[in-house]
Amino acid sequence: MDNLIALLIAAPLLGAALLLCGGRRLDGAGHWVATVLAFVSFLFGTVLFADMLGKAADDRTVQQQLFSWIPVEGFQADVAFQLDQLSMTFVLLITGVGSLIHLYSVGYMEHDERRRRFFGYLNLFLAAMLLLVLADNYLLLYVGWEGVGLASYLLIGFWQHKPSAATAAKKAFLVNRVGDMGLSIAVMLMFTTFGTFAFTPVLESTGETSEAMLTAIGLLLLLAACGKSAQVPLQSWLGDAMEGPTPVSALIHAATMVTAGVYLIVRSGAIFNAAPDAQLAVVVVGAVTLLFGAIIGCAKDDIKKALAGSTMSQIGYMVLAAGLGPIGYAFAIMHLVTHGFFKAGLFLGAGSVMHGMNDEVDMRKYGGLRKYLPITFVTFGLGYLAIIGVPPFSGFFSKDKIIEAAFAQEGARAWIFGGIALLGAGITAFYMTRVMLMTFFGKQRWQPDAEGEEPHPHEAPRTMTIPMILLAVGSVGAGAFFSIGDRFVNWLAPVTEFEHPHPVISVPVITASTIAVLLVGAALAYAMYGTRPVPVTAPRGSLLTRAARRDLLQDDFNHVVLVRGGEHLTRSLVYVDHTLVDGVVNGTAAGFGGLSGRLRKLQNGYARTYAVSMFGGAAVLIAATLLMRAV
Amino acid sequence: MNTTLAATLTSTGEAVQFWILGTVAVVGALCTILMKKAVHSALCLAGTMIVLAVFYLANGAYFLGVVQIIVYTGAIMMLFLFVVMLVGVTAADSLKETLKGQRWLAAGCGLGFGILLIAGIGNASLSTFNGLGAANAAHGGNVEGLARLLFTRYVFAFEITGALLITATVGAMVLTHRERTERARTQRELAEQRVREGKQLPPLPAPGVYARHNAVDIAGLLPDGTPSELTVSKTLRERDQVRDVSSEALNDLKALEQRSEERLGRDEEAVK
Amino acid sequence: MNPVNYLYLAALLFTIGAAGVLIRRNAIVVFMSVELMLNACNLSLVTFSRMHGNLDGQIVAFFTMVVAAAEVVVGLAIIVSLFRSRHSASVDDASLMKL
Amino acid sequence: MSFPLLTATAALPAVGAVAVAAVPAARRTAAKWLALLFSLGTLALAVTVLVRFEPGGARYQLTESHAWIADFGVRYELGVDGIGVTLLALTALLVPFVIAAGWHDADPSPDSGGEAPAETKHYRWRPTQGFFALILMVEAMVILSFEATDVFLFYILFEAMLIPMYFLIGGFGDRAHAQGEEAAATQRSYAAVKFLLYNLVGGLIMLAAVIGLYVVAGSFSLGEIAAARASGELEMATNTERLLFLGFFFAFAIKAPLWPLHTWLPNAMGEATAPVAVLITAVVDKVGTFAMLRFCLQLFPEASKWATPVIIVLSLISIVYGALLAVGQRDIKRLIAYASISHFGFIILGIFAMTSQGQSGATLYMVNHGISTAALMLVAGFLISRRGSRLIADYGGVQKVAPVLAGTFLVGGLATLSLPGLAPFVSEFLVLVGTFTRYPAAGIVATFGIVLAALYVLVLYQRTMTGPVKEEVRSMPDLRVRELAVVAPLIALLIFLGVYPKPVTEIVNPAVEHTMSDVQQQDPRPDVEAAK
Repeated sequence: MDNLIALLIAAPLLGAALLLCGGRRLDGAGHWVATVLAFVSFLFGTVLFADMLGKAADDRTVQQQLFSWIPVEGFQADVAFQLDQLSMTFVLLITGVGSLIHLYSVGYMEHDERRRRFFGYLNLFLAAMLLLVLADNYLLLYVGWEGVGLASYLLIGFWQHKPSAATAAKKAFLVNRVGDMGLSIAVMLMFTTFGTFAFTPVLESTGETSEAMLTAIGLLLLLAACGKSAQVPLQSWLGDAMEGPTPVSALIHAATMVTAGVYLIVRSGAIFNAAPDAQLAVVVVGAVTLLFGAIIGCAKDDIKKALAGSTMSQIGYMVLAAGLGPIGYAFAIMHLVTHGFFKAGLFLGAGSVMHGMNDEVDMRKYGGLRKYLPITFVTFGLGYLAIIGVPPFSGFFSKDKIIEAAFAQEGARAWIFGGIALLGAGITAFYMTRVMLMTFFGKQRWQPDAEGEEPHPHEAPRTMTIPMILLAVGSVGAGAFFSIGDRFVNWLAPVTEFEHPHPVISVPVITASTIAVLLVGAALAYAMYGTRPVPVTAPRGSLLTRAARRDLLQDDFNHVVLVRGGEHLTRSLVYVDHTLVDGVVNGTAAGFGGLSGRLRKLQNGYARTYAVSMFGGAAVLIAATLLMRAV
Repeated sequence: MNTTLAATLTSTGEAVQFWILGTVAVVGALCTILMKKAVHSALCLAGTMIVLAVFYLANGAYFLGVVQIIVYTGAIMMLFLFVVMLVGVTAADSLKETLKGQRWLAAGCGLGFGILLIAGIGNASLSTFNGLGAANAAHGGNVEGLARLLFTRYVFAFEITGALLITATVGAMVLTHRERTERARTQRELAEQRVREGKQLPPLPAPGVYARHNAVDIAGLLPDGTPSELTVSKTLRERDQVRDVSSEALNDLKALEQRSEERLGRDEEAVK
Repeated sequence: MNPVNYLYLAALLFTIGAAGVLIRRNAIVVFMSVELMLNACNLSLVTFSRMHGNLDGQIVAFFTMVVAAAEVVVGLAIIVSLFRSRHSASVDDASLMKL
Repeated sequence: MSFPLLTATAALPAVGAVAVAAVPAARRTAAKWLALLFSLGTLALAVTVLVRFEPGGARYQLTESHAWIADFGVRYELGVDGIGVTLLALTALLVPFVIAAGWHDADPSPDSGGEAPAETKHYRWRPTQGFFALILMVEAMVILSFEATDVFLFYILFEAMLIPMYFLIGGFGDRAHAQGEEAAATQRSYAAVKFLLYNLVGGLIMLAAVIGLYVVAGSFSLGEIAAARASGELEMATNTERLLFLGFFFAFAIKAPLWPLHTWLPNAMGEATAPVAVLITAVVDKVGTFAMLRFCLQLFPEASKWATPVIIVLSLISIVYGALLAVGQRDIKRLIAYASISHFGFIILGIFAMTSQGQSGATLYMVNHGISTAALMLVAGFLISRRGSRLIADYGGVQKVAPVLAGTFLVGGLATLSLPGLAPFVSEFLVLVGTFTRYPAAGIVATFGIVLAALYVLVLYQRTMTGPVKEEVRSMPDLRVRELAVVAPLIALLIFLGVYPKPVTEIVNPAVEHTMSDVQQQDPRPDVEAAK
């Protein structure tokens, strides 16, 4: 049974290897190979899950030691896996949603000539992501961590002929690398502190080192999480990442990869528990991103970018929850899973809309699509209800718990973070309603595309609709299923620890105010977009709107400070290298050259002159010999 | 070394011989480097070498003395003379120095060198000498002694010098031999070439005019009395050894015309 | 007289030869000067041979002669071909070996 | 006496060089195959060495020792330790790829498309034979220098390998140049001369140090001197040791190259053909870092420790500076050259961090850098040979027309930026960890290198391979079979060593332990244990 863990990863890895090295022969069947292998992996996952359920709650962790990876004196890195309830949750999410999105992509990418490669990358992503969540040490996790980064890079830049896609891919990888730097330094710190970086020994011996050290490790892990999960200040790549094909956005940039940061924080819970300062930092980052993403989501006209802002914001919720400690870990993961369902569903819906609208992404050119895309409308609508947290859809359960937990703190913190979480819920309702209204309701504002072709909206093929329907089912029922009897919390408790939150105000009040806030948000959006016609070209908007359209000026900041600054730095360094460093070298050479140029004049070509110097030299030698003898 | 053989002085006869012939050798050497004509230098050098041969004999190196005369004076110097002939025996060098400061440098180097050498010899303690009597006698004579050494201890060096001589011979042949790199052209081809190049087609005019000036170094005169370069061989032209008699000839012509005019004038007067 | 005088004579001849090499331009005369120097060396070798009472010096002198013979052959050949191509036997004319 | 395996390994390519040089001018193809055959034979011998080598056995194995210059105590002494045998194997491994990649680089006609037309003319000049003979010559010398345990013998090889390299750079340079062939020739000879002179200066100073060492120690034998030092029989005055150390280190730092002695590398790598550039950075330069490990640390442990802070700073500068300059390059090959400078910074950092992880990592890094740079540079060379330009700006959208080429280029690039799962990651992380345990600040600065590495690799990839297809590259053919056969094994190796580096670390570890005991250093213990 243990060996299944390795097979879980091996199946998609095999697929990736086959498809990427297989050549054109696999063009015809490649996508089915990949999809089947993804499902096989899911199957292994469910088998393992069933096996795990059969064991006692405390005894569910399974370890598998594959081989010794880097054996060096005093340094042991193994390829070893650890499957516990937390990993299991992720495995099911990744392989489940992943398989569905594979299926969806079969339809979505039907006309792309490089489809085989696309599926190769998707399989590669699955393998890397599974490695990330199954690793039993931080270094192996790091491999998966960068592996998903690579897959993300390849998939964002899949349409490489578009310069914007290539740039977005590069940006994603680079920003992630900054975060990875944090992870790698964190691993090094663990090694110097604990002499190991395997989860169990590190997390069990947190008590043996100072709080300052743990805070440092925690902050570095947070940096890593910020990079991968698009949290402020490393969030800028996620919006651009929407250049990738939509299934990619659904799988990687909504449901799975971007939640890796949350996984990392929850997995390292023991470290954060012992480092309150780091925890506070996590909460702050989560809260800021929550608002940041939501505000961006309100301003974007590109349906995918609006959803990306929403993703950022929802992950902000998760990070916020993860920062709250044992009261929040389980809810963070629960929101992560429900978010995985509804956000993947929303993205697939968006993909379906784009599929029908000649790849148009501007919502201002949609409108009134509910009649033409009924299935998409229904599934998207269910996802919408879930994300804004309408009871009894799944988002309600998970988000409400996070808001409760945010209120369960000491002093002013409770009000600040609780308030932000509450406000976020309202903004979520606003921008999601906006998306909904602009896309499916109102008048048809369709425009011919670049080639002058009028869009003919049509429902997507069955390979695309089935995953959407299945995900919609998840978005409807998952929350309730998890929350009844605290199923999810109890399931995770052995791994993550759990304490019941005790909010400063009573739970029903919080729930009621959450519902109230979201109703206000939705109503506001209806007032703005449902009652008035939507202009096809965006109005200039307020200062905040304009800033939000530009990702709250973060890109501009990056551009001015990092890109321009970096360009100036490299250019001046190239100059310095050429003139100064190389100049010294060449100057020395030129000095010798000049000297020999003078000495060269002695070589006048006359043999007799040479003879004179020869005799002179001989004379000097004799004189020297005589002198030496005389002395 | 057997100290009983050591001596400090040579015989008086040898001393006399040394001072006389030594002077000759030095003078010969000086003449070698100071004579304007190479052939004189060669002869002076030969003289110096003969003197040296005598000194070898005096020093007990009988074999070398003979070899010096046969090989050096006899063969090598003759080779020099051959080359001098090839280059031009009459050519005299200018002894004027052309390189700036070369003479002073040479003088300085030479003097310094000589003084240092002599100082070095003077510095060494060489008051006694052994003489070659025992060494020569050991194997029954100088030649036998040399032969024994040459064919035992120095046999490898000896063989290598053999190889060197062969190499030198081949080298000299290679250096002086000019390989014909293309087929010799036939007369027809040469003729065609001349026509193509528009050169003088008929035989060149003969040198000399009139019976009294038919030597090869005298250019033939054109009808107007000027000399024609074509009539003299190229070698002579390049050596500037053409004797120009045109003025003489022109004067003769003028005198002839004068004379005939006088005679004709007289005739005219006679007619009147 | 002490045989050391032969050595002085050899030194003198050698110096004269050296001076000849330095001041004369005619390659043949330069070459003769070199020969003079070689002969001077031979004289000193023979003298040393006598002073030390063994024949090795003479052997070396003998080899010097052989090598000198070889050298003369090649050297003169060079002079001849140089003269053929340049119509001059002056060592100063062959001054192309410079930058 | 047993079979002199080490001598044979070095002698085979040398014999090959002579044999290849002797192939008649018209039979160029035969010369190429002969060269390939000899290099494969050398690889087979190197594998034999690897098999015969026992990781847990004596420090130097397969030793050979013969008197050479008896008057100075110079001996022909060979022996390999774990580090030497690894690098020997790397060299023997890479040269066949270099030869196969440079298959058409020395063809007489500039157009290296397919097989050149049949020879009708009798060439007296034989560039093809010369090219491959020189490559084999370099291989022979490099292999022997990895084996030499006599300082003098090593010095001679260290210098002698410059000569064939000089001709390889100057005589067979890259024909691609913006200002035409003539400008290329000027640049090329400049680069070759700079390479030669720069390295000769280093060699000269090393020679002084070698002589000084002999004066002090009375021997050239590494084993003898090291043993004498370890047992305390040979005392060196502090200043003497430091001066000697600096003399050796200076030469190695030029060869390696370490900032600020690096400027010859971009020129040399830029102007040489891609295979030769690989030979420079992946094979010849490794002698420098190898020598630091073997000679500097072993002969002058105290001075090494004394110089460590400065060297650490210099290597950090190399890492960051090389990477930043790589970002600023417009020429593909110079970019890779600056990336190599950054990587050499990591290697030197690992060596002088004086921890087991650092030194194992550095050794592993030498191997991995060799393979990854070879992969990247050779693909870049294939790319350049297609378009005839080295400027990044002249490319665009290549992945659309030549997807396999672009894919292999990307893998090479990802290896260069140390993506986990590929071999360089393992070594880079080991170096970082090894440095971090002793010098945390240095470890953190070095970590910036990995972000910058991502920047220059991805910028390069983006500008050349993605975007709209440029008109000039539209008819660019994808990788040919020969080219794929060169690149595919390298990539397979990168993946294998990234997932399972144990075969190499097993060989390297004992050697590193020896070196650590030479410098009398122990790994810092984890805080948690130290507290107990």
